[in-house]
Amino acid sequence: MTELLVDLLLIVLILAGAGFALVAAIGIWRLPDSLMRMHASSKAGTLGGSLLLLAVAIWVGELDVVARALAGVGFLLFTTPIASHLIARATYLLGVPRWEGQVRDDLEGRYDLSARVCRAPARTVESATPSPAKAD
Amino acid sequence: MIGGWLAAFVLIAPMVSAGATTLAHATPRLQARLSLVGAFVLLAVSVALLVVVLRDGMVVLQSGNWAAPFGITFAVDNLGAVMTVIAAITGAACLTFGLGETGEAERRAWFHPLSHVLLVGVCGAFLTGDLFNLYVWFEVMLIASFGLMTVGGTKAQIDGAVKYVALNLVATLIFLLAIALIYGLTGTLNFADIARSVPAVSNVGLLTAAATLLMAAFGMKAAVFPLFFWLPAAYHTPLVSVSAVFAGLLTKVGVYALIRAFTLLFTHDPEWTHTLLLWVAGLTMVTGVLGAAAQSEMRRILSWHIISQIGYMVMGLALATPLGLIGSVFYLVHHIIVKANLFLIAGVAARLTGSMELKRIGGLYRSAPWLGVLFFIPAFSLAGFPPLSGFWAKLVLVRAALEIGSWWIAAAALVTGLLTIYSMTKIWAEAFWKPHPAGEAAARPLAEAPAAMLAPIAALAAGTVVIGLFAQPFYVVAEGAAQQLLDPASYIAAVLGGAR
Amino acid sequence: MSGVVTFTIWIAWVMISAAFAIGLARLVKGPHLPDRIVALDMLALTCIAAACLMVLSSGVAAYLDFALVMALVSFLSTVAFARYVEWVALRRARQAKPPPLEQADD
Amino acid sequence: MLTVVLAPFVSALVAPWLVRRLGRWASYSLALVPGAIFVWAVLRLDSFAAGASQVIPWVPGLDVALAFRLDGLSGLFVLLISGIGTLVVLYAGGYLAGHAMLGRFFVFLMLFMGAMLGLVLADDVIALFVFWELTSLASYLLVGFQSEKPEARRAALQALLITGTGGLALLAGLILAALAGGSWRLSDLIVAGEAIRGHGLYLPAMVLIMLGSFTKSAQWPFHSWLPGAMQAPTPVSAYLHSATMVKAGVYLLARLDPAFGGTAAWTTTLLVIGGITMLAGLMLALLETDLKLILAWTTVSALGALVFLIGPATEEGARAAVAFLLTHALYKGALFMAAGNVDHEAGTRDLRNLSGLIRAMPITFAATAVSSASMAGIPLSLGWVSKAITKAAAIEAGGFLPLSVITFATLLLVAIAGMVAIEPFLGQKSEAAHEAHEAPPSMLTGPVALASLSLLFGLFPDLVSDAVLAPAASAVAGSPLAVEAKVIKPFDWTLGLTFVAFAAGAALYVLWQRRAERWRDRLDPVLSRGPDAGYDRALAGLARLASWQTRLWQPGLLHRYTAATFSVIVLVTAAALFRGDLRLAFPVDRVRLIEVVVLALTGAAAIVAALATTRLLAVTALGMVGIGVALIFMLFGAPDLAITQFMVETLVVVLLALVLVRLPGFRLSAAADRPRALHAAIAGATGLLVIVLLLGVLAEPFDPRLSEWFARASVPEAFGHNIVNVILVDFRAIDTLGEIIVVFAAALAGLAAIAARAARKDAR
Amino acid sequence: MNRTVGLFAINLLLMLAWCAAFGSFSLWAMGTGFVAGFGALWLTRTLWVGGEPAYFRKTVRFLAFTLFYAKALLQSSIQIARQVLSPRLLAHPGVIAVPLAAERDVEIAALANLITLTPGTLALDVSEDRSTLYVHAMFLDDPEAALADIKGNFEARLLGFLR
Amino acid sequence: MELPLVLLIGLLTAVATWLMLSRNLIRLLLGFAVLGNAVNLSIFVAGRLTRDAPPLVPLDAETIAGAFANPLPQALVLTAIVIGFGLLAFALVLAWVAYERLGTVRTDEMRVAEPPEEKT
Amino acid sequence: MSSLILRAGTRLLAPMMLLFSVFLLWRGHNLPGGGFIGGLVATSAIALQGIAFGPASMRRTLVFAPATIAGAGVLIATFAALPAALAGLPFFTGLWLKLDLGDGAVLPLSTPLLFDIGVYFTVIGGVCALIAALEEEPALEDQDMGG
Ligand code: NA
Ligand code: NA
Repeated sequence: MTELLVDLLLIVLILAGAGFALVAAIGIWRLPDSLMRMHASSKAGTLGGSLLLLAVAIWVGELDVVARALAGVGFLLFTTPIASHLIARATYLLGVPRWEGQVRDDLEGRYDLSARVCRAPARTVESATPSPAKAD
Repeated sequence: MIGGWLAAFVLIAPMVSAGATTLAHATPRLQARLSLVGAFVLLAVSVALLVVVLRDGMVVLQSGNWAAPFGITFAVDNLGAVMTVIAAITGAACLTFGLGETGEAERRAWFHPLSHVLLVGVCGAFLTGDLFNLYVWFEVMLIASFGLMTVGGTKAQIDGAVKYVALNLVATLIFLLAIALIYGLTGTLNFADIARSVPAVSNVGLLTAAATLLMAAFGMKAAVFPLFFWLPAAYHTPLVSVSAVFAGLLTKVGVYALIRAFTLLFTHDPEWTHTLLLWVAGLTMVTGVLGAAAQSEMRRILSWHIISQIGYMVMGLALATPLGLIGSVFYLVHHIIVKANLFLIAGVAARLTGSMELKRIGGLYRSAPWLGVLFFIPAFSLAGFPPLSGFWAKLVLVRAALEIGSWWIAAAALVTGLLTIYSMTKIWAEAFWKPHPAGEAAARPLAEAPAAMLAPIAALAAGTVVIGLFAQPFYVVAEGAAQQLLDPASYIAAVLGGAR
Repeated sequence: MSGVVTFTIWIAWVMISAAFAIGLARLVKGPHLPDRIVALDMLALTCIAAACLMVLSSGVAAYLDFALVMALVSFLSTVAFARYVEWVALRRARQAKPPPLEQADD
Repeated sequence: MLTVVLAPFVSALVAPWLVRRLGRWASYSLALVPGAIFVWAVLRLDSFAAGASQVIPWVPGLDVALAFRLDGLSGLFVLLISGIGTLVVLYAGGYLAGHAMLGRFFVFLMLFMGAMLGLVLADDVIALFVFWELTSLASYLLVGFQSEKPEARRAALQALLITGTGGLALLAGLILAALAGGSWRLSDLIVAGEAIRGHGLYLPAMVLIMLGSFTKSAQWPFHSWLPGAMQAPTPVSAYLHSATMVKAGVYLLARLDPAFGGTAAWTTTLLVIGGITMLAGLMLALLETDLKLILAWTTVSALGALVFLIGPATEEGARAAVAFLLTHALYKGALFMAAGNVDHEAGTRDLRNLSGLIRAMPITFAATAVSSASMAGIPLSLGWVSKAITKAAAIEAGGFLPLSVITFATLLLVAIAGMVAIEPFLGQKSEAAHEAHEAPPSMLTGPVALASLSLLFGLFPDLVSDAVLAPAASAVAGSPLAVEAKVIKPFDWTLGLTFVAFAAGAALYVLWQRRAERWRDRLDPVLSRGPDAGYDRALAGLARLASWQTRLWQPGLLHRYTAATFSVIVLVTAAALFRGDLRLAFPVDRVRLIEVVVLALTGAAAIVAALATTRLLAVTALGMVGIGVALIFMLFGAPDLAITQFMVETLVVVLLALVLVRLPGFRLSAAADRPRALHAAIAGATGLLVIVLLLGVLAEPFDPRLSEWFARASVPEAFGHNIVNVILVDFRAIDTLGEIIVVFAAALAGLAAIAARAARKDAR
Repeated sequence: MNRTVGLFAINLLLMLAWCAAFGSFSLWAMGTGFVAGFGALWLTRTLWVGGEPAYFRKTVRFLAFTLFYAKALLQSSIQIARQVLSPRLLAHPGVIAVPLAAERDVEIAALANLITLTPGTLALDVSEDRSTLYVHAMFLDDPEAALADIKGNFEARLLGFLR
Repeated sequence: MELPLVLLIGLLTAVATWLMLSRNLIRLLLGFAVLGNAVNLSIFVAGRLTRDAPPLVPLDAETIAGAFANPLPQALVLTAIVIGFGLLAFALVLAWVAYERLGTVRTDEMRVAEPPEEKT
Repeated sequence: MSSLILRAGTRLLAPMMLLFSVFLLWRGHNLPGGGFIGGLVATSAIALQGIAFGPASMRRTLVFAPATIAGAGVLIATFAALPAALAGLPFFTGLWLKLDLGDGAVLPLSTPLLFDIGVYFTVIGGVCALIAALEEEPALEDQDMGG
């Protein structure tokens, strides 16, 4: 019974993990601009990896393996966002064009390349009128 | 046991020197002293090792107490021990010279640690009895030479270094590929064990191909025709003390490896391997010496001569007779001393006259006659003039060739000798005899060169004369080495005798 | 392990393989530096997934260590690339007439 | 004998010191050395016939010994070398008095003397060669003594190269001779003549030895260096070109005559070459106006004559050769020194500017006159005596042709003697003659002594015929010979022929006085294409060949180097594969999906890396290749490797990102990477070769001894469960030690390179 | 905070004691040991001088937060999957500037990480004066709502657990 | 199962050779990296392949039961990887220094040590 | 790079990676890991720090000059081969000291471990030396862009 449950759990985890990895891949293929692709990669990819690590933890069940698998999940959750942030920053710094369907961009023009910093908006968001949506 | 530890200390000494000079990087005087002491300690240890080898026969060190072929064996025969001593001599000479040549900038560019690392690699290559371990020492040597190549930092150096590095990287990987094949065929890496396993390999063509690949790898290191491109592109560019070590030692490690490989490991198809080697030897000699004839800069001339003389060493190996191998060994020993010295002398000459370019210098005959004497000895030794060391080497090789009727290689050797005279006299006539084009005062007296630069030159020249005049003991050692080389069974027994 | 799990793992392999292929395609296609970096980042994540699948399909826990090291270290290459891009961007920015974006990584 | 040979060497070492301490007296003290040797030899005259030897082992391993043997031939040479040597040292002391490099001069001269003594005394093939080469070396330094003059440097090099060429041939020839004769002792070889002549190596050995001898003894067409060598100071010319060095070749031929002589090849070659040299030398002498050059050409001729005489390998030939040898040494030494006196005192050696010196330099004239007479073979001189023996030899050798050659030579010699002895001294005083004085005593001793000997032996040939010439002739012939040297001979038709020749020579001299100039001009274009020009052309050709082949191999383009390297390695390795039956294995059982995917992925990434036109694509693709390889390692049970590979890949990216940003892009250069087809072919062939090699390896059974042992020993003996790590830190720890040294040194090397960037000093 | 760490250490000690008592350091033993230790500490919470320690509250919030976080990650991935797998692009992407209440580096970074891993949003950068976090949102139909979601759902929860 | 891997090695070798023949120093070094991978894989495959059995002795055992991957090539390759890394690291630095000193990464434009008009 | 997020992340990740590297080093003899892998992971940590905070911070972390660390690593590894001499055994023979911590726990100290530690430091020192030097040397046209 336990075994069946474990197997079931495993099957779900494996399929979901691999599935999300695939989704991440399809995402970076299909989505139209770098920033959107990063959504796919960071979220689905991280989840895919994490789920498979959990599957390993459950399947092996030994303390040190579980500990390492959980550590792996922790590492992933910790590092992926940093990576995404840096790529996003790179996108802006380079001026890579965004998808024309973008509705708003508060960051545009906020990078001061000579000082190598990202400025805060001139007005706070609360008081800002959202720029009119360009798409739809 | 004592021999084994001596062999180990041949490796440990330069390693510790490298480490210690690194740690002492912030204290220049201490660093220089450590470096020099290290070089002479290595010399002492290697001489002791040679004495033990000559007295007791081959020294076999099973490192880690793991019996061959499972651990790494250091197997030191006459050849290995002699080469180690010569390496230590060259190292000591060039480091001493370096004290006079290098300034703070070079010292800060890690001249001392890199030099000792180079010696680690060279000595390791001479001692090891393991193919992969040989690769490792080759790499140690190579990476140190990369660094030393750039110490000083002229444009020509950087350019030379690029070519040197690129082509040596190719050689490195070819070597590794050959190791892969040999390991795949024999299942082992220990020289003795490979030698024992080779006859059992049924796929002869493949074995020969692997051996050929190995030959190519070692041949590149040794700068044989037609794989020598890196040498003339680079050897004239670095510091003089560096190029002297390179000139003396590095290619000779390649020759040493060729000798090891084609006396011990691959004697299964001499009709291919040794015939190929013979052709390579002849073409190497001739192309090298012609290359030298086309040059007008001292170190370029000398660099091309390295190539040409590599041909002689390979020739003895290719003849594969006792006399031939004696000739190779003798030539190796003689050439390292002589060629390193010639580079050093070129350095002093350039310092006194302002250039390495023959057209722009002269007048040393009058201003520095003793430098003339010091140049004459290695230069004419290089050309094989009697009774200097090179004569015996050439004599033995020519005789070996004539004895077995290899006429054309003997002819090539002799013609090469003649053209060597041509180049050496070119340097002599231009740098020494000819008045300095900028006037008599442009050639400085010898006293203006630091003693640290002159002492090693004098010592090496003395060595050349001694080998020439009292050749017999050196011949005996070479003969012993050749006998061992031609008796792989003893090597195998010495290494694998205690196999578990 | 039951046959169903084994089959599941096989399916997972197929999916991971597809992910690899697509990731490589994006890597090649670019078109801009960040796209390539994203693709490489994604491929590294897929490798972690593959390593986990290796553990599951072979039973060798040692492969987990590979996944673990990758999870911890792979973002470093992204960081390095991002810094590279930053440098390129800064240099482009200071040019009077910046070259077309396509040549930024040239 | 070792002492005799070593003494000059030792004195060479102390010569500069002596010159510095004793000044002009140095030459006297140095002259003691050859003088003592001369006395030593004279005291041993009795033992010449029997021969005496001494063997000191040198390199026993090679059977090389310092074996010396004093017999008639070597004895004669020792006498000449030491005797003339003594005079020359004294002469040089005067000639070069006050010269800044007198010390160095004596070093070279004594070195030369020692080498020459060693050469003639050596009984060991290799020892002989050693001294032979040393004479070349010493003469190189002597000829180039006035090194600031380009002509001197050229002449020195020419002498060295030509004699060096011969020397190398000689080495081979001597080795072959030793192999053929079964011994490294000359005395053994001479006895083994029959065996040698019958041996297959005879002909090559003979040709090579002759080549050595001809170059050294300035035989046609290798003679051109000798006139050039007149760049040397006169004492050197006197010494090298009269008595000694140039005779080394003759000596060797004479020495080996018993072993090699008697065959048609030997005789014909020597006769032809010797004859051509003899006559050509004389005719060229006629065309010169420089006193020293005239003498040099007559030396060439005399050497030809000697070779000519040795050729037939007859008893008369041997007698004639040694007699002429002595004669020539005496008169030529004197003439050179006398010419030196003229040059030294009158400031020129050009005959056109010299005339009427007799008043100023009577003693020099006397010596010149006597010696010239000996050269021409005028009665009452030693030349007359030897001429008689020579004619006998010519007749014995085959009658008409040799005899007419000799006679023609006599004719020319008479004319030359006139040029040498009459032109400078008689007639109206030239401008140069007004300034001239007689030379100092040190410079007169030599010519006078030698001229006196020419006269003395001419009058009393018995003084030398038994004691010196007979043993020497015996040595040349290989059997005991007597030498009958008579001043007065019964008149026969050959004598008549001689006198006719004398008369014709005198006539030629008179006629030539007027016509010489025109002939010189007319012949100049012809002569300028002679061997001397040939030497220049050969050197130029060598230079062209050298620079052509150097440009071919070493164009300075790295991509050519890499292309050549890969091509050669692939071709040679592929050729080696055909040394046996090639068996390949194609193991493909049970491939897993993921394996295929990873392999395909890695391959695809590699192709992308190769075709990438932007470097970030190349680098990321490369990163993908690295990750793919890591996965492959993992798929086949190598987690340590996979992790290492991945870590290294990551750090490479870190480094690449740091470096690439400072470098220019790909796009500028990618298109220029031609020739693409050739490169693609090389790349494809390399890949294919590796595939074949590996498949071949996989077809062989694998010997798993090592890995099995590692698995067995890892835990119980090395206390580690990770076998790979145990291998790294224990079983093969030395590998790892070397490896970390690589990492360490790579860092230092990188730092050194970065320092080079900062250096920015462009000395070269 | 210090007390929190101290209590956590004590909890770990209790866990080890538990494992030692059972002679097993297996996963189950450790898990049950930690829970049992936590329970024991909670039961004795009144014994601590200076009021009830924050440890228990924080632990509970942490657990809750973890669950929330996992749910969010799952949600976001599913959302992405839907977007990716649907034939038509549904997204209205955009970047909004979020004024930050968080002040310390760690807080800001943690918030950025959280935002990145949760539905539809991706932290891009923080302004140099730390006043603003720029966030890329996939479905920016209503920027104000998105903003409120970030401020209320994530920042508040996170700061609650961290402070 | 070795065949596909060998084919990959061949492909990598070809690609690497192609890159190393380039006149662009950066490509050449990338080629070196790829060739290094190919050669490392060659060593690996020459020691024969075994799936899913790392040479790790179970912590409670003295030796490995059953088939296991050949550990020796792994140790060799590990060494080779690190050495190759060291070489590559240096070479990259050198490429940069060469660019700064010589103004190019094109090897056919690096003509200081061997100038083009070289005649005696 | 002056990214707040990267810097904050690095503050946590770098020590974590360093710790992990020691863990890999320690267990390398029995499980995947060892001096190389450990050293490489540690290097990554320091390299990360170098990118995030600049080379000066990297050097502060290393305390000693990287080349010195590498040299010391080589010396440590070399000296690990020497104690065998005292025991009358050949070069590089491993010596083991199994400290009994009581309760069946054994702390195995050995020359191979010492050797691995030497490897660890050499890798860290060597690679970090290059990275730090490159970080510190701005490209010609970017003199003000370093760090
Ligand atoms: Na080399
Ligand atoms: Na060399």
